[in-house]
Amino acid sequence: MTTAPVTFTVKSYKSDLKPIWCPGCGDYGVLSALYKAMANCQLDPDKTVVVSGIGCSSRLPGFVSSYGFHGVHGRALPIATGIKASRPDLKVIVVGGDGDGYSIGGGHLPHAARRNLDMTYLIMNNNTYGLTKGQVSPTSMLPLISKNPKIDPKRWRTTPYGMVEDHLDPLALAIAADMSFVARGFSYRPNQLTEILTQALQHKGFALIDTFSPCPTMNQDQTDEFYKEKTFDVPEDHDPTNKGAAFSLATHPTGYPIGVIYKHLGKPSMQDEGWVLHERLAAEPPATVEGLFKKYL
Amino acid sequence: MTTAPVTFTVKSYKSDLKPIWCPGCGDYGVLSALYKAMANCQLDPDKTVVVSGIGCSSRLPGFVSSYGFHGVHGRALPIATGIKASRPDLKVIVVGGDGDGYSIGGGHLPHAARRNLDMTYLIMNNNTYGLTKGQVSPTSMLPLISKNPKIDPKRWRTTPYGMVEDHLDPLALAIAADMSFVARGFSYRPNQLTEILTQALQHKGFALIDTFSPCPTMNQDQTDEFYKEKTFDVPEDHDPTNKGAAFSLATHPTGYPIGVIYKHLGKPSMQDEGWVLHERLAAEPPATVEGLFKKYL
Amino acid sequence: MAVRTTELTTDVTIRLVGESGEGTISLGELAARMLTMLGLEICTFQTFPAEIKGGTVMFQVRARAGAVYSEGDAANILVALTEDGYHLMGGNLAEDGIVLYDSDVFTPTPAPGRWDLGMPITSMAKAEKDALKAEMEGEQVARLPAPKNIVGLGALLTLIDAPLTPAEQYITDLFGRKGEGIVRMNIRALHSGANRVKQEIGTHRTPHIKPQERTTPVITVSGNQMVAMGALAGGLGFFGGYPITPATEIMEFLAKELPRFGGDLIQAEDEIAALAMLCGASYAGKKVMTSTSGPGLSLMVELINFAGQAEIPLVICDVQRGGASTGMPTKTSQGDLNLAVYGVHNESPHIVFAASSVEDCFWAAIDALNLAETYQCPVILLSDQALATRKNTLPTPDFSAVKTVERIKPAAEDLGPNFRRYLDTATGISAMAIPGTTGGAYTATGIEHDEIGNPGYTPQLAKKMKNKRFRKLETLQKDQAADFAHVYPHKGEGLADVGIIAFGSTEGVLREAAERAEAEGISTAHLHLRLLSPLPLAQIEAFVASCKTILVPELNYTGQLAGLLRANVDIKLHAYHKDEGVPFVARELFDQIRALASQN
Amino acid sequence: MAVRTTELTTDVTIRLVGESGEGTISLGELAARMLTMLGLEICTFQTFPAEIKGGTVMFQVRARAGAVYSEGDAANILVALTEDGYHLMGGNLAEDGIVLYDSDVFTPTPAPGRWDLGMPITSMAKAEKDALKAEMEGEQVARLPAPKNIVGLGALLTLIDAPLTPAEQYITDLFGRKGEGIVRMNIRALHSGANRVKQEIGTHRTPHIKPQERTTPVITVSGNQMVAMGALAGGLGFFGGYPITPATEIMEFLAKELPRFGGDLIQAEDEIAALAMLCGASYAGKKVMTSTSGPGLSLMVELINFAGQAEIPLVICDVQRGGASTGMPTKTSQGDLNLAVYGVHNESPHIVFAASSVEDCFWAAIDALNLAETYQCPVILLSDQALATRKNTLPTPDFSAVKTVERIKPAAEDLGPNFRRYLDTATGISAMAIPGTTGGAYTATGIEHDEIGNPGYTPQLAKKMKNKRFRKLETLQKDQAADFAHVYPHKGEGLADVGIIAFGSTEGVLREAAERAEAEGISTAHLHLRLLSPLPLAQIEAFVASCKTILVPELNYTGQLAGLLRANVDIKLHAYHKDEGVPFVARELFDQIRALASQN
Ligand SMILES: Cc1ncc(C[n+]2csc(CCOP(=O)(O)OP(=O)(O)O)c2C)c(N)n1
Ligand SMILES: Cc1ncc(C[n+]2csc(CCOP(=O)(O)OP(=O)(O)O)c2C)c(N)n1
Ligand code: SF4
Ligand code: SF4
Ligand SMILES: [Mg+2]
Ligand SMILES: [Mg+2]
Repeated sequence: MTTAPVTFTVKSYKSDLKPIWCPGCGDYGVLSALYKAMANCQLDPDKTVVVSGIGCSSRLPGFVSSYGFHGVHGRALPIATGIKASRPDLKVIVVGGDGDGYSIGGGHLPHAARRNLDMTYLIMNNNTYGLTKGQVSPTSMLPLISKNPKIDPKRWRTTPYGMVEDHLDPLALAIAADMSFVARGFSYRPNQLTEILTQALQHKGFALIDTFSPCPTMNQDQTDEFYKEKTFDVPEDHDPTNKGAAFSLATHPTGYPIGVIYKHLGKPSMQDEGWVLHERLAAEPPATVEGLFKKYL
Repeated sequence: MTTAPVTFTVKSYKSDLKPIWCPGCGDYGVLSALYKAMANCQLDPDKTVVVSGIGCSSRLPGFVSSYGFHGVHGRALPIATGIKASRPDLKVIVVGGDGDGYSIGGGHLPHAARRNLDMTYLIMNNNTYGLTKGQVSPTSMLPLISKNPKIDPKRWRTTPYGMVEDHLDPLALAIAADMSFVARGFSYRPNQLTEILTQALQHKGFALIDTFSPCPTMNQDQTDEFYKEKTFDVPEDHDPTNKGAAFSLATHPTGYPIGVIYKHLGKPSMQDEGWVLHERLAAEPPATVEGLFKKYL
Repeated sequence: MAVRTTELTTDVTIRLVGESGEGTISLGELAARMLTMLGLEICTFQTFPAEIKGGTVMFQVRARAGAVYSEGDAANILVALTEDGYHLMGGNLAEDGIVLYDSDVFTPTPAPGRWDLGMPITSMAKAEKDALKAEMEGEQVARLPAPKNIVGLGALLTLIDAPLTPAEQYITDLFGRKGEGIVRMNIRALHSGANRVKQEIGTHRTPHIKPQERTTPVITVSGNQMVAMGALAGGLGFFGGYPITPATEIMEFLAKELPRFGGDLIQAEDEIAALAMLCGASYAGKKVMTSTSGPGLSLMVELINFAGQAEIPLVICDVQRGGASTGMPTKTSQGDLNLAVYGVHNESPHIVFAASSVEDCFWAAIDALNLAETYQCPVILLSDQALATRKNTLPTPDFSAVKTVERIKPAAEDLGPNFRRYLDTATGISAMAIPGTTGGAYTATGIEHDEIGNPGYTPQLAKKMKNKRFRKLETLQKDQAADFAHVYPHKGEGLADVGIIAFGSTEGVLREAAERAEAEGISTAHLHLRLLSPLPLAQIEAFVASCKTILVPELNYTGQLAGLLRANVDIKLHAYHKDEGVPFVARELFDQIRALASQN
Repeated sequence: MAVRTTELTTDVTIRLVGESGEGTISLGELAARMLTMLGLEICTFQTFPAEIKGGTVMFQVRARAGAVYSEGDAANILVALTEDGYHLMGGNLAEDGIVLYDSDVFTPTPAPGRWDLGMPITSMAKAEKDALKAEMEGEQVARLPAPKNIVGLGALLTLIDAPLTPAEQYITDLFGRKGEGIVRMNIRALHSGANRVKQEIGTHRTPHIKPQERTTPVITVSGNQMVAMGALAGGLGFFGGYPITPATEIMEFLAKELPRFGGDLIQAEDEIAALAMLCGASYAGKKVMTSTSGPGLSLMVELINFAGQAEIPLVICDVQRGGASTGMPTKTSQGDLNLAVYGVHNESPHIVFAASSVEDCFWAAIDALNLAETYQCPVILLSDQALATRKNTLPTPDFSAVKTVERIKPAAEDLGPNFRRYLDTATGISAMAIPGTTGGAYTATGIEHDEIGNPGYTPQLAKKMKNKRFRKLETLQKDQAADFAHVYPHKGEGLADVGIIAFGSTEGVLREAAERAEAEGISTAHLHLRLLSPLPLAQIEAFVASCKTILVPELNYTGQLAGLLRANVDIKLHAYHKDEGVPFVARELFDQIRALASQN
């Protein structure tokens, strides 16, 4: 953690807009952990941009007093990429839901991993579509242990006869895409979440934090009790830099690990390369359009 | 392999349209392996649909005398999903390029895995955008061993100062998405490719075959020699049903395995569930719209 | 007790405002149900907050003894459960309107002419709940919400002098399986609301509609439900969709019902995938549909164009919502017309159709599926938030009138190795082989192609095949356009003083405005377009020729229908358009008609 | 040897056809280069097959002593290297045209008036290569392609009676670093082609343009190159894109050059991501651009609308191509106008602009970036395949005329916790804080919002904020529209016989047709629109009033500009449109003008 003098407190990050989430929504816990992690890192709100897509969780930027960008459904990552790639001096935090990030926006994830820009992507995973009132999401889960949908399939509003699609595993996908920091949080463990977010904000490269954030209004299956029961702490001896071990942990057959799962330290970042390039080119005589035209004489 | 009487031969699958690929293009080898695998499986051309996106490789459906669907860039998978989900009696083969399948269309992959419909997805991976004349693709590779782009970065037409993004690893992503059959082929090993494709066509569930298919016109780095040198056969003792082992093999640090990497046998398919549902509902009295309206009286 | 004056009326509008999730909508729905049981025809309207929880909701129900065209305008009775709601949606009351407010929550500033009837609804409901708690202990009772909506219902019914018996019966049915205690509490709540009104009523004038005798039973349905049921009646075989307000209900309805009809439904990973699935399933021989709203329609543009070029039948029901981009997802608008008509790069043929009423949603869905099959191209069916959530009492549709079109299959002699899927015919329409058909194999493609489907780029081929595809729209204009341009002629001789051309959900409110104009001596004709692209040009021209002046009212910012008409027809017109998230009311349209007529 | 007749001309059109990848294009480019070195002005046109390899390519170069408006029409000389090419693109020759064909490959059927000059180009080239092989052994020589293009060049230059010395010099420079032997082989090939023509020429009439003296140096550039250079001159800071024919070249050019100017470029995973990146980078304070073609523009629709609603400046250069969907990717069209203008759900303001010539591509890119900054909204800049690949000789632009607009930053006193990013001003334009600005923090959003940016959905707010956003377009119409509607007035008094309204790449060929009409006594005015949305209404109305009749020619199927004009202006017009993948030729436009004039 940073040891710089404390200029910003949690209060520095609270905006005037009051969150409009339902009572009991997990996103409240995530928001307050985020405030704390930002304070821990002493992020300057005027140099921070919080980017989101569309969904209950994606309303978050409005509740932070930094710069914010509330985009369209599923495009938070490429928007953030444009910000960070062109303004490396800014701190960029991306937030959103599981539908936003893993369904409509899922195609952008591996490419964010490839670019490995310094960004923190915090997914509030409630295993459903909250804002549109309870449809199945790619992470909507069957009761753990049996993944066979024949056994007590969950009946979502678009799957009244039970789910017929397997759920996807964001952590395994993130590791396979070689994201350089992969973690899972849980909004009902605020201190741990704060700690994970603090680490992620300090990580150099792209960090994904899939966070269980219960939706009591639309998802009565994956309640806070469910998560409390099914999650476990990442074991002390887990080596997050071991990709194989990380993959096994992420695909644990009987529970969901909470903590930092995978780290690829020193993974090259598009940004490093970009800057090296800018430095290299800065040494050349300044380019002008007049000069360019000479080639076409 | 099937032991049914031979009705269809390789000739049964050749259409009148002559392939328009460059001399030496790897896609010729893929096409002829596909013809052979189709004959091995005695697929009825009138009950088979070959679906593609846009790219050099995506011109393939026109060269097969079955039903074909040449869609738009990146959408071959959901198109095929519509065909197979609504007409399970048809054999559906999906083909295309690395740009088509892993870049613009990459978001559809995990969801195809979740649905696990009986389909074969054959990607002709030439590590570049062939049709648009040689831009970087998500699988464009740096010289193996060092993934650090600082070392001899490949200069594509859109990366004249060298690549600044890591390449992605389709096999690892496929395993993480839990596709039920994951393999890699190489167009310069036609017999092996035919064998892999035959297995894939016979697999129950969704099968991905990433196939190295050199593009001598646009990619002079990943030539047939390059692949010949860097690829190795999947070891005899590899157990494709072991997910961890499959993941390690897929992420092998010094070479590219060719063969069947991962199998999730018995993974439930949306289709099974769908049919169970149809059977179940078929037992109920036939539904009519008149009947439906009674609810709203 | 003083004697009340019930004003016998044929038309009453009740508006309810409150906090989302606090029973306002359920009170509205109950009231609507009761009015229907009294033999009245109803039309409802609701707006939701786009907030997840909280925010003001509004539910309006209008009841008439006879056909009801719109959700009404100035409310006769406003039920205000929150102060915010009262301020936000409490305007526009009838001159002698009644405000029934929850006096536990706030007190409105009195206004002349209006009767403000305060009632401590919250405490009255709580009292009933406490009474039940006293009777029967337990978790179940403690967690029950206090029956505010039932107290309100009792009060409302009494205000309009309606009997309570049907409500008692309904409550018994509704809560029956929750136990006798709960039924008892609710019936007591009903009477407590009713009695309170009886006490307060004094000499106040209140509206009263005479219950009607129904000869045929009616259904009470919304636009979204009717689209879904029309799709089933039209032979839907596959639905792929992605949730989006206010269209999700269509998908949710069909998720349940379509499998019972042998069809399949997939919730796709996004709208692009949804439309791609439709392309695949349609190619494979199914009738296909998706439902979406503006942002989703935007994402579908590339594949709409593909389907036009590759000649693949499909239907997209676009339930328009308010605002550009994410805008105002729970509000209404007719703003997607331009995108529906012009939203393809270069040009491939497709059809734009609009449903004009809740009843028409059923027929429009059938027509859309039939048009897609007949002309082998995408059909965009426009609905909107107001229409989608509007509930009307209606007679059950006449099923004998349902006609479905089946896919044109190739003749046996045309099949074979050189089957010409894209044969250049006189109508532009060519037979489409379904996979599985021996000798019908062809490759569907979005590349320019010859009759067989093989790629080709000569100017000659480009011209020939584009003519072929667009000729289908000419065939449509010739063969069917007249059926899709509904004219309400003016009464009397000669030219109409004012001719109205419009589309979509404004039909009812325009009928109302037009009838009022007729009643005031302004002869008013009305052309309501169901087919918007290609336009029924001959019908429009004939209509224009029959009117002195033309008014084009629509719910969007720039006047999209007006522009479309001007681009295609030699026409002078007066455009009236606005886009503020709410429907037109009859009065403002009547004002427009009157103003125009006075300029003649 | 008989005596040749060289016909002194000021205008020659040479067309080359052959198999893709066999040197046809390089021969054309060499010929164009030589003509430029002779002081002539040139304009080129090429069409590619959409096949990967193989298929017919065509390269046409027109040279004039003086400004050249279009790539020409009937060719004076056709160089045919393949029979397929000859049949596909060999039509439309000048009456006394010359066909120079490779007699190793085929022999055309003679046609009256035409001189068919057969030359065994393949064997002549092979002979030169063999000669070199005999001189110097080795792999390197064996793998060399035979210099067919240089043999052809020698022949061509001799046909038009041009000196060989510049070509010799050029060959020496070009092949110098490949070694002396290769230079020798090519120079011999040049002379072998030249000598063969000299032998055959007899008394045939051949065209000859007198070399011109150049006072200022010219550049030879294509439309795509000029867009890219204009973007750099306009201050581009970030480019995100995805490859697509025929726009890729802009991205490839900028991938190389933009970093030298301190900017960044990312090849995105698709067009949606590309535009999303632009939104982010623009919000972060950069001037941003992407380039695409129809299918990519289609995918961008949702985010164009978002940027209009959230008021984010950005530029999309849409290089239009032939056909709907994948269509005819290597052919030209002006078919995306409708999508550019109308392609958003509901309505948010954006600007559509079109470049009219290779030279204008430079200025249009600058204008587009400036308009985006000034009005804080998306600008779609239309180009097309013909314009993008067209090469013109041009003077170097006058850099002192380049003006760039910078982002409007908030005044210090407006910053603070309640900074009103979306302040409702008289012009509609409000200051935009860039992240990093203390007290400027706000949330950009596509939801309807108040001046601060907080969500809100009341009808009042919706109206106010929509008015604010659209008011910017009114400001543009008032302040700048006149600059973007270029009028070429007719010569003489009174009304023009024919007025032409058009946009985009047809400007040159229309100038040519109009001048021809003027020459034949038909007075012709021409309004060329660079700004297409919002339309410069006042300017169009004034122009229409100055003409007897209006012709609207465009390269699309339904007449999109004609529709746009009719939707917005009270106008009677004659639409002339077709969409077959190829540009207009001057003759057909002249015919249209003449036909219209004769109806006056
Ligand atoms: C293109 C598009 N499609 C659909 C929607 C409708 N929509 C809004 S939020 C949402 C999903 C919400 O789920 P999630 O991302 O998990 O967020 P949550 O509400 O659960 O936090 C959808 C489908 C939209 N706004 N835009
Ligand atoms: C929406 C869209 N964007 C871009 C293109 C242009 N395009 C055609 S093929 C292609 C990529 C080709 O690469 P790949 O998929 O790897 O196929 P290959 O040609 O290498 O076989 C691109 C970008 C397009 N047709 N549509
Ligand atoms: S619907 Fe669910 S996710 Fe949305 S605010 Fe309510 S509890 Fe939270
Ligand atoms: S460009 Fe490459 S991928 Fe395309 S046909 Fe040629 S060799 Fe094959
Ligand atoms: Mg969610
Ligand atoms: Mg490729």
